[in-house]
Amino acid sequence: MTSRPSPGLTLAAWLGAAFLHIPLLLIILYAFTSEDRTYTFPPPGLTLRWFGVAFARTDMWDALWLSVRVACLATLLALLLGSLAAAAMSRSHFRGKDAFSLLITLPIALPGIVTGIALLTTIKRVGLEPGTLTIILGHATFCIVTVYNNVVARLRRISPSQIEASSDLGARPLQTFRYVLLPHLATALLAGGLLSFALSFDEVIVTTFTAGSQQTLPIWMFGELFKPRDRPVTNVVAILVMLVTLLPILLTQRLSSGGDYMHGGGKSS
Amino acid sequence: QKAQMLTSLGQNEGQLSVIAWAGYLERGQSDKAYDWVTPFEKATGCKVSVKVAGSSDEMVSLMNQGGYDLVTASGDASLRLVAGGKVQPINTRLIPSYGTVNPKLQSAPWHTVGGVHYGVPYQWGPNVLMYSTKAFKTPPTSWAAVFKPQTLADGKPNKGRIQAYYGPIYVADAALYLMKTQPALGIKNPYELNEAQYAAVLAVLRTQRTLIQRYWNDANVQVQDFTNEGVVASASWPFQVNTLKANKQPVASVIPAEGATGWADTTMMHVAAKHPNCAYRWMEYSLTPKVQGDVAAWFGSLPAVQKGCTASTLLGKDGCATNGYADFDRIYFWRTPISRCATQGTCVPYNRWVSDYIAIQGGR
Amino acid sequence: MSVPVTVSRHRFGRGALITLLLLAPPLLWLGVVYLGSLLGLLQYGFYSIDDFTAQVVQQFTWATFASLFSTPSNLDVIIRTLLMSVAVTLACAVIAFPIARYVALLRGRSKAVWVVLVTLPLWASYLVRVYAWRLILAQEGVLSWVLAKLHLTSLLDAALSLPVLGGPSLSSSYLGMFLVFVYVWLPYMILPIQAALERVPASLVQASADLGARPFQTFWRVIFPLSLPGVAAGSIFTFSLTLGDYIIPGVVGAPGYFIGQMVYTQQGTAGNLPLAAAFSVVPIVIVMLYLALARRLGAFDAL
Amino acid sequence: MSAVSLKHLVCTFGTTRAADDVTLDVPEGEFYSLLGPSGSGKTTVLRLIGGFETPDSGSVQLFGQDVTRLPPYRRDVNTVFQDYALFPHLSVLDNVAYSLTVRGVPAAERRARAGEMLDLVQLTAFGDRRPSQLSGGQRQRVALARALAARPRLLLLDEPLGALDLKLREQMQSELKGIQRHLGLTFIYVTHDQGEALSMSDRLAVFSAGRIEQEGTPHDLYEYPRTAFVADFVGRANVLPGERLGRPGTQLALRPERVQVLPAGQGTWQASVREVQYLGAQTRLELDAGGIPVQALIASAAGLPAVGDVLGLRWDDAALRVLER
Amino acid sequence: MSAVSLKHLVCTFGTTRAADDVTLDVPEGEFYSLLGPSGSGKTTVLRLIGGFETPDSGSVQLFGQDVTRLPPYRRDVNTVFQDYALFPHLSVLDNVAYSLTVRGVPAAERRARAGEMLDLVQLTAFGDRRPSQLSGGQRQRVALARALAARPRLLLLDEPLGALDLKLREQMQSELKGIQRHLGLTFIYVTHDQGEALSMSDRLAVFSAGRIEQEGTPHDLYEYPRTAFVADFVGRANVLPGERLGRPGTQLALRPERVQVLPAGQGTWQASVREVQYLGAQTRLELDAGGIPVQALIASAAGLPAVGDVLGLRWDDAALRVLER
Ligand SMILES: Nc1ncnc2c1ncn2[C@@H]1O[C@H](COP(=O)(O)OP(=O)(O)OP(=O)(O)O)[C@@H](O)[C@H]1O
Ligand SMILES: Nc1ncnc2c1ncn2[C@@H]1O[C@H](COP(=O)(O)OP(=O)(O)OP(=O)(O)O)[C@@H](O)[C@H]1O
Ligand SMILES: [Mg+2]
Ligand SMILES: [Mg+2]
Repeated sequence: MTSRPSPGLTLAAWLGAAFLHIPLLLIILYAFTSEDRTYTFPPPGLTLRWFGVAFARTDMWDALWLSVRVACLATLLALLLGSLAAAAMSRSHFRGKDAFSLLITLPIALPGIVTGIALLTTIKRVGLEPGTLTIILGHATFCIVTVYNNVVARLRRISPSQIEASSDLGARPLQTFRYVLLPHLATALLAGGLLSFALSFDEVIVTTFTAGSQQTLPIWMFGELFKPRDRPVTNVVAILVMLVTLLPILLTQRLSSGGDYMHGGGKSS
Repeated sequence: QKAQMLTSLGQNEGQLSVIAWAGYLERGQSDKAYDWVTPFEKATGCKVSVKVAGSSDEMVSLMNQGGYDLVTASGDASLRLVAGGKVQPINTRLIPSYGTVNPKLQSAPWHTVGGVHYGVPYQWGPNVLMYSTKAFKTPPTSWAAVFKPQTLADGKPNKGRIQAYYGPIYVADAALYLMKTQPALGIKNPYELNEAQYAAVLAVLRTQRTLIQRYWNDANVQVQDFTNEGVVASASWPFQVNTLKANKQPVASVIPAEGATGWADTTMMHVAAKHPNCAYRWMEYSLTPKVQGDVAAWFGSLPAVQKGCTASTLLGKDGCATNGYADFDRIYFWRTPISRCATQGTCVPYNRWVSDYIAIQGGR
Repeated sequence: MSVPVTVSRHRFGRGALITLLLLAPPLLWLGVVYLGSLLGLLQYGFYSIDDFTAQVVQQFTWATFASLFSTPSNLDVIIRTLLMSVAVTLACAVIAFPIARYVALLRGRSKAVWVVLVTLPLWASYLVRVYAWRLILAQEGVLSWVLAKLHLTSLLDAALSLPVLGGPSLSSSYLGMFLVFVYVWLPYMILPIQAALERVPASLVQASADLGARPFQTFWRVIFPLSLPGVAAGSIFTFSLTLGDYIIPGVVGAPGYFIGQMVYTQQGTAGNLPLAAAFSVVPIVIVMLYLALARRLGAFDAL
Repeated sequence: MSAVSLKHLVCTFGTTRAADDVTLDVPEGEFYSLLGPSGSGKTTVLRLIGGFETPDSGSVQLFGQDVTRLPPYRRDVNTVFQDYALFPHLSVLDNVAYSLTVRGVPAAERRARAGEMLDLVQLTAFGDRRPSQLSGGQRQRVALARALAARPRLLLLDEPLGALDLKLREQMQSELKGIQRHLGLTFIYVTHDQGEALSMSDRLAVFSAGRIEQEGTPHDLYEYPRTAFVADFVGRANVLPGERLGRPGTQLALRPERVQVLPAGQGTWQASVREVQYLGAQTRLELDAGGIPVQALIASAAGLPAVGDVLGLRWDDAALRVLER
Repeated sequence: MSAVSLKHLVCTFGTTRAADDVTLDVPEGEFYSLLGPSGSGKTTVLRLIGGFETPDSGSVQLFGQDVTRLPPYRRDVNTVFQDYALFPHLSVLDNVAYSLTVRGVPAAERRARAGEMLDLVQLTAFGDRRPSQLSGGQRQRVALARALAARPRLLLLDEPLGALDLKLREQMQSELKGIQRHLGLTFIYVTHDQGEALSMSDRLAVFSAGRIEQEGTPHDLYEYPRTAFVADFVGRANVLPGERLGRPGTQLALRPERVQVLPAGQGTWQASVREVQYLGAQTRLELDAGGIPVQALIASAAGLPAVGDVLGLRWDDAALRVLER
C-alpha cells in the first residue's frame, strides 16, 4: 500500500505552509515599500530604493562579515568538539554517559538568556575582554549539540563491522578513520555544520551578552529596528540572507537524501 | 577605587569605542547629510566604533562588562555608573568648550557628585504628552489625560487607547502628576519619594494600568501604534511627534501644566578607558555647535549648547523651538532614585521602582 | 524492526584511555566552563541586593530565592511564562504534525521542495520575522484588513473580547504573542516530528490496516505513539525557547513580564544580578525536569 | 467455495512485471504455498490478496466476494509479515489484542481472547513483555497469534520462518501446520525453501518471473515436473539431453536418488567421481559422464567412492520425465 | 604446523561465558567448521582469532606465533563478515583493493590484483558498481574477493551464506569449497546449518554454550555422536531410553534412516503414524511407539503410510550409539 496523503492532510499541510510563508512574503513586500515609518497596509507604493540604501551601508557589510566569520569559526569549533563527543559516546558504556548526553543538550535546551548571562559572569570573572573570541565561544557552546546529534546518529547507523573489516584488512586506526569513518561522516558533518552555522548566524540573545563593541548581523539589525529611519533596510538584508542561504539548504537536502546508500552494506538491499 | 583624573592630553590612540543611543553617532550610513563621525575621524585620526544600546539598563550592563571608552548615559543611568565606580571624573580644563554648555546643565546633579564632573552634557529632551488631535479637540492641559479614566472628545473612553513608557523611571511621571495635583502628599521632587508618597504614586499607576494599550519601549513601535493601533495619548519623545507629523498623522504634543520629566544625556568615560585621549577629543568635539545641532535634528532632541540651535542647517531655525527648547525649566530630568535623598531623609530606591513597576505592568 | 546486532566491546578503538582522550575536550568545555558558568550564576541567587547602596551583598541568603515565590508579581511572571510555553508547545505540536506527516509521505522532488519550504523561515532573520508580525497583528494591520475584506471582523472582535487572552488589539494581547511564538518556533517542531515519522516502518502501518484498523485508528494507535520521540524532541526547542525569550514579549503582546524579560531587566537594572540569577534558576529547573521526561520518551534519539 | 480466487492478475512496477497474469484458486481449509526464487513475485501476489497493492488488471475474490478495490482493513484476511511488523510500543498482549481493540471489543473480552491466542502459541507467560524483549522464534509466534486473534478465515504468511535458524524453523513448521489443521483455516504461505513447501503444503504453486510455472500437490510437482525450472527448483534434478537417451529434441529430468551407482563397467553410463559430499544419512556424488554432469544421492551406509573413481550408472526409465521446453 | 591453535580461551560478556575454555588446533590447509546453535559462541571464537575481542584468559597462536595481544591489522588473517561489511562508499573494485590501498601498493598493481580477484569470483564486469547495486550473492562474492585480495594464509568466514536463498546457497557452497581447494588456504567456517558443515568441512567442532561438545570429521560426528546434543544437532536423531532397549541407565541414539518400517505385527516395536511429511526423495514419518516418539525416514518411492496407520519398527543393533550423560 503506497500511502498517499489524504485530501484533509494535504489541506492542513498547505495551510501550515501558508502560515509559515505569508509573513515571509510580507517581509519581501515591505522591502519595496515607499513609506518607511508607519508600515500601513497595504503599502502606499513600491520602490527599489532600499536595496541601494542597504548595499551602501558599510556598517551592514561589516556586521555581515563579522557574522560570517563568527559562524564559520563557531561551527568549526563545534564540529571538532561535537565529533569528539559523538565518538566518545558511541564507544562502550562508561559511567556518567547519560549525564554527559544531558550536558551536551543543555546549552540548546536552556534559554539563551541563561546561557548568555552565565557565560558573561564567567567572562567577567576570568577577566576576558568581550569580543569576537567570546562571541565565538558562546556560539560554539550551543552549536556543539547540533553537530553531535548528526554525528551520533550517523555513527549509530555505521555497522561496527565496517570498522572491523577495515582493521581486518590491515588498516591502522588512522587509516580506518581516513578511508572509512570520514567518508561516512562527511555528510553528517556537513549537515550538522550547516545547521550550526544557521543557528550562529541568526543568534541574538547569547550574542547580546557575550559580544563586546562588535556588531554581528542580528545585533546590527536589532539596532536598526530601534533606529528612527530606514526600517525597510532590515527587510532587504533579511531577504538577502534568505537568498544566499537557499543554496546550502538545497545542498544539504541533496546530500542527506543521497545518504540512503550509506547503510547499504548489509545483505538485504 | 577612585580613578585619577587626566591632567593633560597626550598622543591619540587612534581608536575610540562608544556605547550610544541609536542615532547619536551617525556616519552618514542612513543619510549622507547626517554625518558627524567621519569629520571627527578625519580631524583626529581616532577611528570610532559604536555599540548601540536600547535602554539605560543595557548601557549600565555594557559598561559593567567593560571594553568601552565612552557612554552617552541618561540621568537614570549616570548616577548608577558613578556610584558603581564605572566612570572616571572629567577634567573640564581639558575641554575648552565646556564653558559653552547651557549653564543649567553644566553642574547638573546627574553627572556632578560632590562638585566633581563625571561627564559632558550631550543632548536633552522632554517627555512630552503626545495626543491625537482627533480624540482631543482641545489640547489636554494635564497628565490626567493618561492617568485618569475619562471619556474623550470623540465620545469614546480612553480605556485601551493609552500608552505609557515601559521603563521603571516612568514612576516619576506619576509622581510629578501627584506632586502638582495633590500637594498634600508633600512630594518635592518626583525622584525622591518616601513610603507614603510612593504608595500613592503606585496607586495612580495601577489605575493607569487599566487604561493601557501597551507599555512602549521602542520609539518606532510607538509611531506604528499611533498610526494603526488606535492609540490616542501617551508620554512620548519629540522624535515620535515629528515623525508622525511628517507622516501627516493627526497628532500634536504638549507639556501639560504639571510640567514633564525629561532626559538629559551625558557623555561619560569608563574608568578603564583604553583610549582616554581620543575620548577627551570626542567630548570636546561633541560640543561643537554644528554637531549639537545635527544630532538634535536627527534625533529630535535639544542641544546642550545653546549655539547648537542656530549652527545646523539640518535642524533649521525653528528646530529648537519645535523640540521644546523653551520648556527647560519645567522639566524634571531623569535621575536614579536612591535611598539617601536630599529632600526627605530616606527614599524608595530604584530597585524597588523596578520591581513594583514590573508588578504593575503584570496587573498586580 | 530491531535486528539484534552483536555489539563489540571496542567499537572504534581500544580501552578507556581513548574514550577519555576523546571525551576530554568537550567535557572540559561543557562540563567545566559551561557548567561552571551556570553554577557561578546560581551562586548569585544566594546573594542579595542592598537596598541603600544597590550593591550586591556577597553573603549567603535564601531571601532572594524566597522572594521568587513570596512576591505575588514574581510568581505571576513564572506562571504566565509557563502557561505560555505549554500552550505554544501544544499548538506547535498540533500544527506541526500534519505538515510533518505530509512531508514524510512525500517522495522525491516534491519532498525536497517541502523540506526547503519548512526550513526556509529559519533562515529569515528571527528579528525581522518578529517585527513583520506586528504589521500583521496591528489593529489596522494585514490580518484585520483581510478579515474586513472577508467580512469576518466580528470573529476577531470575539477573540479579542476573551477574558485574559484578548485585549485592545491582537498585537497587544496574549493571543497575538501566542501566535508569534507559535510561528517563530514551528519549524523546530516540524523537523524532528518528520524525522521520527520517517522512521516508522511502513510494514507497521500495513500490519495495522491488515488487522482491521481504519486509517484514523492506524494513525492514533500506531503512527502517533511511535512519533512521540519526535514530538518530545521538538518540544524541547519550543518549550525552552519560549521560556527564555525576552524579545517577542517586548514587541507584541499584553504588558505582563515574562521570565526572559525579568532576567534581562533585573540583571541590567541596578545590577540586581541576585534576583536575575534566582529567576534564571526557574527555567533551568523546569528544563531539567522536562529533559528527564523527554528522555523517557526517547527524545534524545530523535533530536 | 474457494477461499481465494485470483483471475489474470497483473501488477507492474516500472518496467518489472511483478505479477504477470496470475490465476489461482485456493479451496477453503487448504494449506497453499507460493514457492519461487527471490524476486519471482510471491510477495507481490500475497500483497495483492491482502490489499496492499492494487492490480493493474485482473480481479481478486475472497470467499466469493470481489474485493479487488477494497482497502486492507475491509478484507477478512490477516497477514503474518516477513519482518513480523510487531508494534514496538505495545506489549505482547496488546499486540495480539490489536485487531480487537480497533473493532471496539470491550477490554475484558479482549484480554480473554488475546490470552487464548497466547496460550495457543505457548506464550502465556510473555503477555507483559515488549516485542524487543523476545527472541526471533517468540516474535514469530506473537505475529501469528496477532493475526489469528482477528479470527480471519484466510491467513497470509510471508516467509514467516525466514529469519529463524534451522532447528527452530523445523519446530515452528510443525507448530504452524498443527495450528492450521486445528483451526481449519486456509493458509497461503510464501517461501523460497522447497523442503518447507513440500513438507507443509496441501498444494503449491511454483513462481518464476511473476508467472506460475506449475501448480499441484507436492507429490505432483516432485514426481512430474513439467519444466526444467520446476524440476531443479523443487528438489534437485539432473536435466539430461534427450540426444544421449534416444529421444532427440527433448530434455529429460532425473532425480539424483533415482540414479543407481554400480561398479565400473556395469550400468548404462560410465562416469568419474568429481566430488563427494557427505551429508550424514546420505552422500551426494557429483559425477562426470562423458561431459554431462550427473548428480547421484546414495546411502552413506554403503561404502563411499573416492574422487577420481570411475563408476557405472543406471536408472529405471520410468524415473525419467520429459520436460516442456 | 598448525594454522590456528587456541589454548583454554575464555571470553565473558557480563555474566555470559561466550567462550568457555576453548582449545582447538587447525592444521594448515584444512576446511574447519564451527557448528552450533545461535548464541553458542561461534562468532566469539572467530572474533578472538581475528583479534576483535581480547580473551579474558588463554592464548591464540597463528602459524606458531602468539598473537593474543595483537590488533587485527597486525594479524595475517582475513575475515568474511556475516553481514559482509562492504564499504558502501567505495566501488566494488576499490572494496576489493582496500587492503592493498592501505598497504600503499601502487595504483596500477592494485587494480591488476583486485581485477584478478574479481575474475576468481566471476564478477569481472562489476568492478565499477557500488555494493548497493549488487544482489545478495554478488555481495557475498565481493566480500570473499576482498578478503582474498589481502593474500591471507587463513580465512575466517562467519555464516557467509546465511542470508542467501537455498539454491544460491548451494551454488556458493561449492564455489567456496572450490576456491579453498584451489588456493590451498586454511578456512575457519562458522555456520549453524549442519548440512552445510557436514558437506563442506574436513573437520568440525560442535559448540554449545561456549564449549566444544565434540570435534572430528563429519563422518565421526554423524556416526559416533557422543552426546544427545550432538546426535540431535548433527542430523536428526531418535534419543531412546536404555530401559526399553535392555540397557538401563543409558540413552541411545538412533538415526531416523536406520529405522526400518515393516507391516504391523512385524519388527521389534509397534508404532502408530502421527505425521507424514513428504520431502520429495524421502518421506519423514513421525511415529508414536507406546509413548516414545520415533522418527523414521523412508524412500518416497515405496508406498506411503497414512496418519493413524500402525506399523512395525526394526533396526540393526549396530546402529545404536550409547550417549554420554
Ligand atoms: N514497490 C516496488 N517497487 C518496485 N519494484 C518492486 C516493488 N515491489 C516488488 N518489486 C519488484 O517486483 C519483483 C517481484 O518482487 P517480490 O517482492 O514479489 O518477489 P518475492 O518473490 O517476494 O522475492 P523474495 O523472495 O526476495 O521476497 C522484483 O523484481 C522486485 O524488485
Ligand atoms: N558484545 C557482546 N556483549 C554482550 N554479550 C555478547 C556480546 N557478544 C556476544 N555476546 C553473547 O555471547 C554469547 C555467544 O555469542 P556469539 O555471537 O558468539 O554466538 P554465535 O554462536 O555466533 O550465535 P549466532 O549463530 O546467533 O551468530 C551469546 O549469549 C551472546 O549474547
Ligand atoms: Mg518476498
Ligand atoms: Mg554469530
